[in-house]
Amino acid sequence: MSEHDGQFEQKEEHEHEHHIVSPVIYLAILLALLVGTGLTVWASFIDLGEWHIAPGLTLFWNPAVALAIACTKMVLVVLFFMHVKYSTKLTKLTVACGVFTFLALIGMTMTDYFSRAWGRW
Amino acid sequence: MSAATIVSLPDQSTARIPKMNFLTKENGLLSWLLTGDHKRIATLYLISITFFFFIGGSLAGLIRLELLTPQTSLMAADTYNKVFTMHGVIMVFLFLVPSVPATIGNFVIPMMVGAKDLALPKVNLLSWYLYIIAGFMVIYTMAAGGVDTGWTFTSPLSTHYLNTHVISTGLAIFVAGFSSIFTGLNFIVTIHKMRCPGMTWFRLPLFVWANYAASILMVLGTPVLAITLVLVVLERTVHIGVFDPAYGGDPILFQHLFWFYSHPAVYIMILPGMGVISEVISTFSRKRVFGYTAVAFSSVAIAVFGFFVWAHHMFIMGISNYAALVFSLLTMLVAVPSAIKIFNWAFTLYKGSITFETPMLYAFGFMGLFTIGGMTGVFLGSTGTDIHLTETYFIVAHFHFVMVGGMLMAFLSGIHFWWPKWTGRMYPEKISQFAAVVTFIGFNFTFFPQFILGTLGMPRRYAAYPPEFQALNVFSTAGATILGVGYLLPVLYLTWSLKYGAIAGNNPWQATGLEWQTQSPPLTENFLETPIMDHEAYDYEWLEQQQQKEVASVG
Amino acid sequence: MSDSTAISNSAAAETHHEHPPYQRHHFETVEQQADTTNFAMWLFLLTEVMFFGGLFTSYLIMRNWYYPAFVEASHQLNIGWGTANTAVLIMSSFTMAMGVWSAETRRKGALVLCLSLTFVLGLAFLGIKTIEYHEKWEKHHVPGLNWSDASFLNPASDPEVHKDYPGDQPLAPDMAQKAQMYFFLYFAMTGMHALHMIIGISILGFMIVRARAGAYTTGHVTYVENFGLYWHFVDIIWIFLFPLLYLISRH
Amino acid sequence: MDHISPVLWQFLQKWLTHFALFPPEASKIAPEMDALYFFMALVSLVGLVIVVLLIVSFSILYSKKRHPKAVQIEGSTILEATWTIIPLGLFLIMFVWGALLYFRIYTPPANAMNIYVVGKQWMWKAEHPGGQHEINALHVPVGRPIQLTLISQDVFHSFSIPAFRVKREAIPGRYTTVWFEATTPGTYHLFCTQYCGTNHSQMIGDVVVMTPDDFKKWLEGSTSGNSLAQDGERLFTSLSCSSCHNTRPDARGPSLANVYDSRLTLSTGETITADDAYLRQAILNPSQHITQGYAPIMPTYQGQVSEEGVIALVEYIKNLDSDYRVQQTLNTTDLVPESPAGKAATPGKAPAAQKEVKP
Repeated sequence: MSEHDGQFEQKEEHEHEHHIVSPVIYLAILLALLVGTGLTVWASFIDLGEWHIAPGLTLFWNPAVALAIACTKMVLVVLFFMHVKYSTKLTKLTVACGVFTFLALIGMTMTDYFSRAWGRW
Repeated sequence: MSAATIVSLPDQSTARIPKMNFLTKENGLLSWLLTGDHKRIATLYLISITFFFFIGGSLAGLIRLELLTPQTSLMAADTYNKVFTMHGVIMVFLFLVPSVPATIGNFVIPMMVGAKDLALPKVNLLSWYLYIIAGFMVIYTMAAGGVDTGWTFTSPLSTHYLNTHVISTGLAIFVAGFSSIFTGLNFIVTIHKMRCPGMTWFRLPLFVWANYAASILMVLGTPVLAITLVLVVLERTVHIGVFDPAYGGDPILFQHLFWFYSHPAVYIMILPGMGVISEVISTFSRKRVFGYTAVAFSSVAIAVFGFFVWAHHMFIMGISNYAALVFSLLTMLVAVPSAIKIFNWAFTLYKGSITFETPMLYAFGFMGLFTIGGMTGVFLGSTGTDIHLTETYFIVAHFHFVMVGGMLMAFLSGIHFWWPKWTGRMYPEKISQFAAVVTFIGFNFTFFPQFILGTLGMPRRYAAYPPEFQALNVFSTAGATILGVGYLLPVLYLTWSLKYGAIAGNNPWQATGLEWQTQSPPLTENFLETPIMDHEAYDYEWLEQQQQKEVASVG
Repeated sequence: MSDSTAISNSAAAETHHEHPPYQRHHFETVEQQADTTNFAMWLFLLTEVMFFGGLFTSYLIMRNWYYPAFVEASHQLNIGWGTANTAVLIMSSFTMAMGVWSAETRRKGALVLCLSLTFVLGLAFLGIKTIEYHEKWEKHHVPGLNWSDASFLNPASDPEVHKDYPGDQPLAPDMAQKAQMYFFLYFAMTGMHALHMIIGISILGFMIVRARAGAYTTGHVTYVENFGLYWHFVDIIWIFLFPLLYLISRH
Repeated sequence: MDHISPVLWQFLQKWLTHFALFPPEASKIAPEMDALYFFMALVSLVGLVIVVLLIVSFSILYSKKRHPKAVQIEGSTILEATWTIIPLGLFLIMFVWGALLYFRIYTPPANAMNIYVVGKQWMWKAEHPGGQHEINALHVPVGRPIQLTLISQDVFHSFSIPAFRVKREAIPGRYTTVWFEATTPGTYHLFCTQYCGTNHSQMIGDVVVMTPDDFKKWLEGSTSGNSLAQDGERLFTSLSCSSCHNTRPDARGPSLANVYDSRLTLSTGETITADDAYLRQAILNPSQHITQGYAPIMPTYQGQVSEEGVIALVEYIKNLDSDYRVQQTLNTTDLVPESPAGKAATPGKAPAAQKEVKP
C-alpha cells in the first residue's frame, strides 16, 4: 500500500469505484445467512460434546460451531453486503486491522486469565 | 543577519501581513464557531488547550505547595486527592492527548500533504465541540466538589467506595475520547486520501508519519476506554457489574481494559511530539533527517507494539507471572524504536549547519529529557525492578520526564516553530530562548529529585510523608516555581508578538515543508493552486534552487 | 511570492472549476470525496468494533468464571424471539443492500421502498427486543433494578423454562447470584446494540425523506453506501450476540 | 555562625541530618535488586552521556558559523543497525535479569513462615500464626524467610517495604503472596503505595526487624492468648462447619483433615491443589469448589465472615492433621438446623454420602 505513488493509488481505486453488486448475489447471501441462522439454532440443541486437547484445555464443540457459523455469516456480510470483496486493498487492510486489534484485546487479556491457573500466584 | 541564524525575514519597512488570510477571511464570532477551516479549528483548540493547561498547571502548583511540608498543612487529605485527580484528568485527557495533534497537527497536516483542508471539516469541528463539552463537564465536576479516584479510576475504589463525582468525570472522559477518535480518524483519512500529486508516502514529512501512527492508536484504543468507563458508570448506578469483586467481578479486568487504552495513550501523547522534533531538528541543521525510513517506520512500530504491552502497569497487581513475562519482553521491544529515533536525530546534526533558535533549544531539551524518561521506563518495564519502583515517585518522575520533559517541550518547540506561519509574525527570539532555558532548568529541578524520592520508596499520591523525604520535596517545589515562570513567559511574549512581532514572511526558517511554501498566515484554502510535490522531503538543495529561480525571475 | 500577487491570485482561486453541488470545496474530484468518506466510515466502524470488544472480553471472562450461572441464565432467553430477531435483522441488512443497489442504479422508487422496508424491519427488531426486555422485567431478571435469584435457586419455580430444560439443577446461592452478572452483560451488550439501532433508524428516517426528494439517485450514492456499512455492522454485532447470549449453552 | 538566623540554621541542620538519598538494604533480595538497579542506572547514564556528547559536539563542530554548508547524508544502515541491536541486547539483558528477580520475589520458599496481612481502608492488619495481631506494624525476625499472604477487604492496596525492595498489591477477593528475608535489625517504613482513598497517606507503618531472641520475646509478650488456628477453630464451631465436615459415615461434606496442600478432584472434573486461595474460595464461593462426590449444598459465607475470619479458618484447616478435635466439637454441639441452601436443593437429590476421593 504505502509504497504506491499517491496518484497511482487514487487511480487504482477509481477503477473499483462503480462496481455494482447484482441483486442476485444479495439474494443468495440473504438465503445463506438465513440458512446459517437456522443451522446454528438447530446445532445449538444437539450436544456436540467436547475435545480434551490437553489436561486443563478442553474445546467445547457447541460454542466452537456456533462461533464458526457466526464468523462465516460475518464474512459473507462483510464481503458482499459491505462490498469488501470489490473494494480496494486499503479497505481490506482496514478490515484486517480491526479484526487483528480485536483479537489482540481478547487474546492478550486471555493469556493472563489462562496462565493464572498454571502457578500458585 | 548574522551567521548564527537562518532566519530570513522580509524587509520590515515594506513587508506587511497579507490582507487575505484565514484569520481575516470572515469576521464575527459565528464565522469562528461554525468554521470548517482546519486552521481556525486549530486556533480554537490552541486557545482552549492553553486554558486547560493552565488550570492543570495551577493544580500542579497546589500539589507541589502541599508537598513542601511533610504534614498535610495546606489542604486536607481528601482535598489533596481531588487536586491530583483533577490535575491528572485535565492534563492527560484535556491537554496531552489533544495537544500536538489537535492544534499543531490540525494546523499543518493538511498543508504538509498539500490539501485544502482535512478530509472531514465538519467532523473536525464536531471534535472541537466534543472537547469543549468534555471540558465543561470537567469544570462542572470541579465546581460541584471534584472527584478523588486518581485519573486511573481504579475499580472497586471508583465503582463502590467513593461518593464523589465519578460519573460526570467518567462521562467527560468518554466525550473527550470521542473528540480524540474523530481527530485521529480525520488524520488517517486525510493522510491516505488527500495527498497532493507527487506526494508519495516516503515524501511525507516525518511529522505526518508520527501523527499517522498516533491516529491509529486513537482510533483503535480510545473506544476501549470509552466502554470501560461506560461499564464503571453502569456499575455505580445499578450496583452490579463486572469489575467489583463484591458482585463477583474482577478488578483486574478493569485494569486490563483501562490500560489497553491508557498505555497506547502515552504513545498517542508522545508520537506527535516526536514528529515535531523531526521537523525542527532537520530545519535547524539544514539536513534531511538521518535515516528517514527508519524514523518513519519506528513511529509505526511504536504504534503496533504499543498495543501489546499494557499489562506492564499491572506486574505487581496479581496478573499471572507468565503473562508478566510476555508483557515485559514486549515492553523491551517497544523501547527500541524510541532509541532508534533518538540516535537518528542526534546523527541528523552530523555535518549539518546548525543554528540555535528557540524551537531547536526546546528540541535539544526534548532529546535529553526524553532519553532519561525513556531509559527510566525500562527500569519499570523490567519485571524485577518494577516491584521496587512502581507506585512510587519514581514512576511519577518517569512519566513527567516523558510527558512534560518530552511532550510539552515538543509542543512548545512546535508552537514556536510554526508560530510565524500561524500568525504571520515572529516571536521575540532572545526572551524565548531565555524561556526555553528556564523551562529546562526548572524542569530538572522539579522532577529529578523525584527519581531519588522514588528509589527511597516514597509512594505517589501521598498528601503527607515521612520527614526524611522533605529535603528533596523542597527542591522539587522550588523547581516547580521556576518551571511555572518558564511556562508563563511564552504566553506573555507570544501574545505580545501578535501585534508587535516582526513580519515573518512566507518561510522565515528556510524550511522545506509544503506549509512553508505558501503565505503566512495561509489562505483559507492553504494554496493558490494544488501544489505538486516534485522533490523528496527535507530537500534543502531543492529549496535553494527554488529561491535562486525566484531571485532570477524577479531580477 | 509577494503579497500583492497572493491577493490577486487568491481572487482567481475563488472562481473554482465547476463541480456538482454535493462536492465539498476541498476535494479535487467527486471520486476522491466518495473514497474518502467511505474510508472514514470504515475507520469509524473499527472504532465501533473495539468499543464492543471491551464488552465481548468481559463476557468471555465472566462466562468462563461462572459457567453454570451463565448456562442457566441463558436458558431464560426466549430462543424463538431471538431467532426471529436475527432473521429480521438479516432481512433488513438485505433490504439495505438492495437500497444501495437501487441508489447505484438510480431507481428512486425502489430506493424509497428499500429504505422504508429497512426502517420497518429495524423497528420490528426493536419491538421484539422490547417484548423480551419486558419479559425480563416481569420475571425480575433486570440486574440492579428488579432482580430476584428465584429462577436459579429453584428452576422448578419457573415451570415454563423448566419444561424445556428439565436438566437444570438448582444453583447454589453464591452461583445463583452470578446469573445477575449474565443479565448485566446481556443488558449492556444488547442495550448498546439497541442504541446503535435507534441511531440507525433515526438516520434512516431522515434518509427516506431525502430519498423521496431524489437526493441519492443522481449518482451521488456515498451517503446511502456509508449508512449501509453502518447498518451491516450493527447486523454483524447481532450475528455474534445471538449465539453468544442465546445459543451456546442450549444443549 | 551567628550571622545565620537561628530558624534557618535549625532548618538546615534538620535537613542535613534527615537527608536520605538511598534506601537501606535490609533484606537478602535488596542487594540483588540494587545490582540490577545500578546496572540499569549505569546503562542509562552511558546512554545519556552519549546522546548529550553527540548533541554538544555536533553543535560545536557543525554550528552554522563553523560549517556554513550542510552535507546531505541519507543515513547509514550499519550505524542504524548498531543502535538498534545494541539497545535491544541491553534491554533483553535487563529483561532476563529482571524476570529472574521477579520470580524469586514472588515465589516463596517452602520453609517460609507465613504471616497474613489484611489491608483495609486505611490500615494494615497483620496476623501471626501464634495469634499476635498487629495494626500498621509488622514484627519479623532476622534471617528467616517470611511469606506474606495478602488480601484486601475493600479496595486495592499495596504493601511496600522499600528497605526490603519488595512490594505486592493486596487485592480484594484474592490472596497474593510475597516473601523476604530480613538481614539487618532495625525499624523500616511500611507504605501503602496503591491509591486507596482519602487517608491513603495515613496507611503507613513500621516494619520492625528483630534478632531471633528479641522476636521470641516479642511473640510471647504480645500474644492474645489464642493462636490463629485456635481462633479459627472457634469460628469453625460457631459457624457449625463441623455439622457437615466431620468423619461420620453420613457426613455431607468432606473431612478436612490433611486437606491442605493435597490434590483434589472437583465436581467440575478439574484437579487442583488445596492451597490458601482454594480454601478461601471454597468458603466464600463454595459451589464451584465442591470436591467430587459431594452435593453442592454448602451455603456461601460471603458477608458473614470477615477476611480475618476467613484467614483464621484457613489457618485452622491448614493445621488440621486429624479429625480428633472435630469429633470433640461434635460431641458438644448438636446438629444445627439445615441451612437455607440445603432446603433449596431439589428434594430427590439426597446428600451424597461417599467418602472423599483423595489421591
